[in-house]
Amino acid sequence: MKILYFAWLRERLNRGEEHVSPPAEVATVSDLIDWLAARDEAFAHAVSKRSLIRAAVDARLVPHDAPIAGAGVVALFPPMTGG
Amino acid sequence: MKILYFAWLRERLNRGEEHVSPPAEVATVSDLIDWLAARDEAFAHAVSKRSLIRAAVDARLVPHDAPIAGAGVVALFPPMTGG
Amino acid sequence: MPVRVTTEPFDPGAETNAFLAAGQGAGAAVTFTGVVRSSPDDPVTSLTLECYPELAINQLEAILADATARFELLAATVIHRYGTLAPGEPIVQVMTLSPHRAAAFRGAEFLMDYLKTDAPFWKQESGPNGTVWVAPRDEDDTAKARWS
Amino acid sequence: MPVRVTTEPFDPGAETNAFLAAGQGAGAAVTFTGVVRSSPDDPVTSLTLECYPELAINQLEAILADATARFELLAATVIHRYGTLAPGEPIVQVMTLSPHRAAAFRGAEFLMDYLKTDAPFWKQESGPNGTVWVAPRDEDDTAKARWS
Repeated sequence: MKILYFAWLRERLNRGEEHVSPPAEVATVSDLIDWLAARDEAFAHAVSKRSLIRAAVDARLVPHDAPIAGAGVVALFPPMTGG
Repeated sequence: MKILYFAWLRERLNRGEEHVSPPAEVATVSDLIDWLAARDEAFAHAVSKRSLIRAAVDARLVPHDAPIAGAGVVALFPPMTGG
Repeated sequence: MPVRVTTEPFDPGAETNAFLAAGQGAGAAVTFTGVVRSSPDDPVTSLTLECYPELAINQLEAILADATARFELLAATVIHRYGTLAPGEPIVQVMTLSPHRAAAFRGAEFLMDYLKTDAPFWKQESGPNGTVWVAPRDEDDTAKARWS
Repeated sequence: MPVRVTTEPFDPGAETNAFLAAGQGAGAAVTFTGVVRSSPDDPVTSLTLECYPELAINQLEAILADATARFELLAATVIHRYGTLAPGEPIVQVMTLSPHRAAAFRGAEFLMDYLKTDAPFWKQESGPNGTVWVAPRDEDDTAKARWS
């Protein structure tokens, strides 16, 4: 599974993407964030305010309770500021 | 004093402008319309619904009770449909 | 020239670009373009606009000054054609510039609502059944009334 | 192409003209153009937009479909740039076409309100004091909320 990071989340993690293989019990976006945070203190710190983290699964915007089973790409990013 | 007519008022009167010399007691736009109507049956008929007549004095939109003393040009026309 | 009343065709995109070029540093620009409408249900072969140019310029300048003050616009322009136009041809264009998009949108709508009822143009539509003066629409009075 | 997400500059007026040319017979077109803002009080030397293009295209297509249905638009287009832009350069343009001006205005505002909060772009402003990520504005959430 490929994870993408954007904007200040990308900067704080110092990477735009990574490949991870979470175990099967990591079922939702929320679970994935918890699992990534448990592995990496910098990540845990960057996502400590969960309400500031948005997610997309396979280029579809999803809520944190969305399933990630079978997902190829999960993206995590701050609130969008386009336009 | 020059009088201008526009749109269907111009068409119904069969003229776009005319020069008139109303007497001094013709003090307002409303007086002028009455005075013109008294002279000309076609005019009286065309302006019979007064709420459909708009007026400008010297290229300024005015209400019917506006004075016309000293005016060079009075314009009479139907509701505007621009844009 | 923020008010232009003309029988000459104008190029909507070129006008927008000139307007934007003059407003470097502002964030939000809105352009409204009204074109001669024609549809299979209601075919129009041409639209003729009659105009009283001196009054049109006075009225449009007053409407622009009002909009500019009310919405704190950085710039605003109105272009209005008259004469005989073919379907698809631009009749009117208003452009507004503001630091914020809400003001730019409000300003452009205000200008259109006012000029529909307060600018001395009269439309005459020609189609397969003849030529008729376009009647004023109650909606246009309603649209204008919401600003007061 | 009703959605375009690109690092290439675009020409606002040329886009408006192409949009109008495709919509002959409709009465009302609105173009909103957002440009990189800079002012003496708040000088910006450049604006960099980060983007997740695949998601941006999906989101913008969904927003366009929603606007088109909701306001019965005849056509609608969104162009959004990313990369590094100078003050005065166009960032975003939305265009709407409708038989009626109110729908064209409403549609363009709806598109702007939604894309401000729902399209995956992130702005970073550079000025004399350094480079900062632009914070989301509460007003943008408020603006979006009024449509629901």
